[in-house]
Amino acid sequence: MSVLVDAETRVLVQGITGHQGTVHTVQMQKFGTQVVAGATPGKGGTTVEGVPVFDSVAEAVQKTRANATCIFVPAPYAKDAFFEAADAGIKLAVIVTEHIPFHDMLAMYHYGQLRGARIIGPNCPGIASPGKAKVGIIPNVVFHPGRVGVISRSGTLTYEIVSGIKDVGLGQSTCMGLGGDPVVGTSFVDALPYFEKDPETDILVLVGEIGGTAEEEAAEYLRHNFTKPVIAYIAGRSAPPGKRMGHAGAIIARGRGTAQSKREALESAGAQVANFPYEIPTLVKERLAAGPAR
Amino acid sequence: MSVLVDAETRVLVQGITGHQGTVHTVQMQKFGTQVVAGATPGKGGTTVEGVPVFDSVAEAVQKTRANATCIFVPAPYAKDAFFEAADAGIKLAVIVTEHIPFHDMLAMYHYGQLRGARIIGPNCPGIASPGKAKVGIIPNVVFHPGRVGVISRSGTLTYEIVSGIKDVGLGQSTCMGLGGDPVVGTSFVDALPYFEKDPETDILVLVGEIGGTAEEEAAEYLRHNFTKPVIAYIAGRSAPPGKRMGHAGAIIARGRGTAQSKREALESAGAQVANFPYEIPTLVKERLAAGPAR
Amino acid sequence: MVKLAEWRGKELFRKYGMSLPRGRVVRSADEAKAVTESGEVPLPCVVKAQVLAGGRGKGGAVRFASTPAEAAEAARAILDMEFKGEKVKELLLEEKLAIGRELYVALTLDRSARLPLLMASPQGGVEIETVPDDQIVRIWVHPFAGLSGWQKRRVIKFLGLTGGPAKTMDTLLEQLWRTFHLEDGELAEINPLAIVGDRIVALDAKVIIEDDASFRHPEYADIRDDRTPLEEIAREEGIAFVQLDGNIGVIANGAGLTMATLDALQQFGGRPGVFLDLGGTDDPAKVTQAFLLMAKARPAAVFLNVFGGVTRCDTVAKGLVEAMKQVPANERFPLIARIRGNNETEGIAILREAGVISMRELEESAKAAVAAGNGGAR
Amino acid sequence: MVKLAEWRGKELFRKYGMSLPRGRVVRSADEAKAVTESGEVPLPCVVKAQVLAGGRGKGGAVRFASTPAEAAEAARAILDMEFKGEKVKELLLEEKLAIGRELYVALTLDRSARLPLLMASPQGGVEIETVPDDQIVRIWVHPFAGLSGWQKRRVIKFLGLTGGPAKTMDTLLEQLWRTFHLEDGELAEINPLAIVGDRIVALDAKVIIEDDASFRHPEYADIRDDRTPLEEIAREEGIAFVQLDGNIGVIANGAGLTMATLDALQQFGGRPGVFLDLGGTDDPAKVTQAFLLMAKARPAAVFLNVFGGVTRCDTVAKGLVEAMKQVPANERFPLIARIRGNNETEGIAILREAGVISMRELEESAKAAVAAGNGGAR
Repeated sequence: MSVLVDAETRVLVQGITGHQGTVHTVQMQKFGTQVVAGATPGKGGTTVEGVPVFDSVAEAVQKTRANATCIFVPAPYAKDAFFEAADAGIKLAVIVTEHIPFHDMLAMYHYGQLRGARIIGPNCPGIASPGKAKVGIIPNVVFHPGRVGVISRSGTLTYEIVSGIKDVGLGQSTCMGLGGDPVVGTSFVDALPYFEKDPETDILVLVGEIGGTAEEEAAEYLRHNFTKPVIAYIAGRSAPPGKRMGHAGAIIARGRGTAQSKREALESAGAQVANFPYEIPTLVKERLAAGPAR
Repeated sequence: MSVLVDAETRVLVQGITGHQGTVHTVQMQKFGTQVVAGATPGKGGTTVEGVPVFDSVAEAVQKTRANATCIFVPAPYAKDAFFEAADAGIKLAVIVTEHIPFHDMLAMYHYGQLRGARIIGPNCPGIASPGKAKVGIIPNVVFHPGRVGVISRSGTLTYEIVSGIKDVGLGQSTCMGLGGDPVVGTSFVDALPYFEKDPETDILVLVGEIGGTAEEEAAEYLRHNFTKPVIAYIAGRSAPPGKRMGHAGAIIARGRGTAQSKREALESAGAQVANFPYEIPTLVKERLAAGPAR
Repeated sequence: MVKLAEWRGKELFRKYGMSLPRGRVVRSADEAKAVTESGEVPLPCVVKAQVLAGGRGKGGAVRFASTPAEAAEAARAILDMEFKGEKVKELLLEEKLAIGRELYVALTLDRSARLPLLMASPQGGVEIETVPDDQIVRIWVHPFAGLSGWQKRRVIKFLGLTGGPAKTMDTLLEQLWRTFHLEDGELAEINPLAIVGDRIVALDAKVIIEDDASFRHPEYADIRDDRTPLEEIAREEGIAFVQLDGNIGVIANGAGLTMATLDALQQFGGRPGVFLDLGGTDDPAKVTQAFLLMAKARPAAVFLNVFGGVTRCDTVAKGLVEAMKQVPANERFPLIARIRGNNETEGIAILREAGVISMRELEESAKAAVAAGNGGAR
Repeated sequence: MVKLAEWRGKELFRKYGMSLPRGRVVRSADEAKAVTESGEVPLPCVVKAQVLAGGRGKGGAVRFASTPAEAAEAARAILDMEFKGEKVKELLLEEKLAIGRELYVALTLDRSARLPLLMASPQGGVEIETVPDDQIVRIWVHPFAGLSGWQKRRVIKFLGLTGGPAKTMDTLLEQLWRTFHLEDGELAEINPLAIVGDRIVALDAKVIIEDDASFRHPEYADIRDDRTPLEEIAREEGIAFVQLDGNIGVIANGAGLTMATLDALQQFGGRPGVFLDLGGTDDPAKVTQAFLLMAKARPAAVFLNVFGGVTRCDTVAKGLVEAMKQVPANERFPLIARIRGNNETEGIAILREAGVISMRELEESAKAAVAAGNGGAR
């Protein structure tokens, strides 16, 4: 067992005929993922890297029993691509596309709720479980099978941390990059129960960043519902106070959303918070050596 | 146990200050139902038949822990009333109001799906379980506690049948009137699983009518998933073929939707179909005498 | 059910940007001449009766004209027609287009799916009931998602469209969806939808607006449906009243009980001639009104079958007795009553006092009504 | 983030039917005189600088005029100002209204709830951050349901409105919601919203349109945000580039890694002066472009911190080497590099050949960058 993806995962790539779609199809294949289909309207009947391409997701699902999708289509068409996947019965969608308007994401998220389709992303690196499957773009080189779970709102920073875990001789159970957009399909709070339940995860690394209150909410969840040890890191403590959402945003946040408030929330919930990303692998190793109980 | 309502049901009446709302509040009370609150914007702070009235559903729920609502508000405001109830966390809404545009009902039904709120109706008599609770307008006099379940798309016809069950010395477990509108919140197929699971129901009376294909779908369900005996009746076999939905409607139906097709579907699924409504009580009695197995 | 005449349906489509033939509604031969002479409607043109029934082409209610004089002549001929019982009052004159293929497209409600259903077929211009199932594509549209790109692509592929027509079709489908969704459509059907070069043009329009949504559509208040005069009066008084072919009048409450009553009458050899659904009224005046309306339909006998739930039996009995006093002698009819339920005893007593016997059993009373109907003369 | 000037925000509100003061945008004192003389803007009037920063009233960027001459005078005075670093180019002249109460209302996104959030307060006309929490009502609007009646009633009750103003508010809230929902709003704020008799009038408008939705809004293509000239160039070239107060340049890839790098520099006493996020590029030309842009910002030293994932290390190294050749002598800077990940070995080799040493540890390299920054002169 792992989190959300496993050896039964059969990946469809929406936008497979684009540059990114093709490049990452190869990488997912090299990871050992079953990439069973691609979908690009008008390109049905062709193949990309040995993967059959269909005009529609419905056809791809019918012919290949795809059960997860990785979406690379450009932002203006991403909503439509997700609706197509959800309507075709796909229950897991990793959306790599960046710059999707959040109004579109609101519709996508809530439509996904209706259809029972989980979104990871958008603008995210995706999810990978070494030795099983990868849906997304996390570089293969950073992985080694193991028992450390990782959830993160960052991209590259996550790669570096995951890679560091491998460098200290450990490995990962599942790594999930949620994306840092204003509206994400899967938040920390949504992801945590999977890691709590996953028997292959012994310890969790949580990588947050400033903005929003997702880390504060994660801390609440950790406090009450999570039994495994957690090592956390928050990027952005030197950034000037974000005014992205203007005055109205300030009333939503009411003092939360800073690196400081996130750090305090996580620490008070029992997580160990690193000062620098490069400290994380060592902290994980030490914590594991100290025994399983939190 | 009964179906959807029981002694724990705490009813809110939306539109309690209107004539119908007030009349049926009294009837529900006489039935033994806990009518805990009413809601009418602008009438907060008053009482109707001893029931406190609130300006908003949220306030009513907060102050009285109402967990079901009976909606009497006029059609143009019914959608809004249901959204208010669903947003306030109410999970069961009986909508008595008639003439709600089906486009509104589409939005209501799917919003209910999102919020986990079940709608019975609209334009329906509601649901009642003798000795426990009634949400709706089915006349109290027709009931007697017992073990016959009833689901129906009709109103008055149902009262007559339910009354007849009492007249032959039997009683009802739960009676649910679904309404005959083009879009209903709860269809036969939605309702059947509750009766299958209900240990207080020994036999089911199903009252259908021409139009739509709800009875044909119910027959499919009965065939595969229902173990209790069923006595059915279909009203409207003398009606001229309905052209309500025009040509496009005809292609949806493709020969289904007539009294004949419904009757055949139900019979082939093992239900006994009465020729006249007045035969039903006797058929029920005979069937019960024949033993529990279907 | 507000059925819109072709030109009204097309106006609605135009509101949402749909491409349509150039045309004009006229109400006389002179007008037909004028609009073709002025070039407002280009020649050659089509002259079409604006009636709700189908089969206009075969029935001579659609004609062609190449000159203003021919247009006037065609208009005169059609305006003189009574088409399937409907007097032709309006004509639509439209440019005649060089049609390539003819398609079918429609949006309606799928009750079972609880979703709007988009249907399309490459076989347009014929009755859609005659088209094989595999020649019709079906797309269920979620109201929260709207018509998605993939759904439009699927329709376009099914219809075999590419290039210019494919693009136009994408737009048209969106317009059709918006018409249906935003205008409370019960049906929005285009048959035929014609390919004219790169354009796609709605040659006909069948739009039905949901009656229950009429509070949002005062613009259709002037539309009289295909109701009889008595049905029209009933509608204005808020009574469900339908005329059929037989001679027995039926008064019941609730659609299900009304249908069950009609079923029983027919079973025992009777022919229901008019039925009237009292619904859930508890106002005796409304019952009186309904009875007087029924009298106007001149039934051979009337069968009253009421179960008192929301409606109380004594309310119905009082209204009925009052009505019987008001019915003129020449409109009187034998009355068979069956009232049960709430305040049954009081109701029966009131009727008995007025000389009407209420029977308890449906079979017995239905048979009595059939006998009365057969015995009575119209 | 497309921040709309007050008058643009108000135009958007007007599109959705909102009631607004009569007004006119002018760009000169003469124009101000003309529009008040002609009565297009009734007197007395308000003359307001169309700048994005807040605090215009206190800062003298809002003035009143009772005659055309005064309007011209006020216009001249404000057009001469530079308000919080922004040159005033446009003025909004509006009728001065007899204001009753001042309210606050805004729609924005609640990221946690993943729902639009409507906020309103009876305490308008002040900075909303200073208003106590219990004086603000919060309503989460589901995009599939829209703004429901109960939600509007709740806001209206909270604001203490009744009668005419309550009715007007109901309409206004719907208009505000439609503006936010249909125009890709990130923020739609009215502060103050004034009660003027039975009317409710938006005296100010703060509307932010989501940048990511700009493909749907070509109408805002001309809007330059409050970016520095270099930031503007970066934007045009599609590079995330932000100028800060310090002197160390940072080039990294990905927002998280960029932030972690800035954090490390600050931790070790450095002051980041500009940062540039390469994102997920794998085009060496784009890397070159980014470096040349960084050179233009004249940093005392540059810290390159890249993890090769989607971006390959050799791509970055090649682009960097090419850029170093092109940087003019007077724009050169000390470079501290840390590249890891995909094709790390090749990348390090390319850099070494060009004389740049890549360090492995973040701590060590950050400290080196801080030292170089402190040592180097601007």
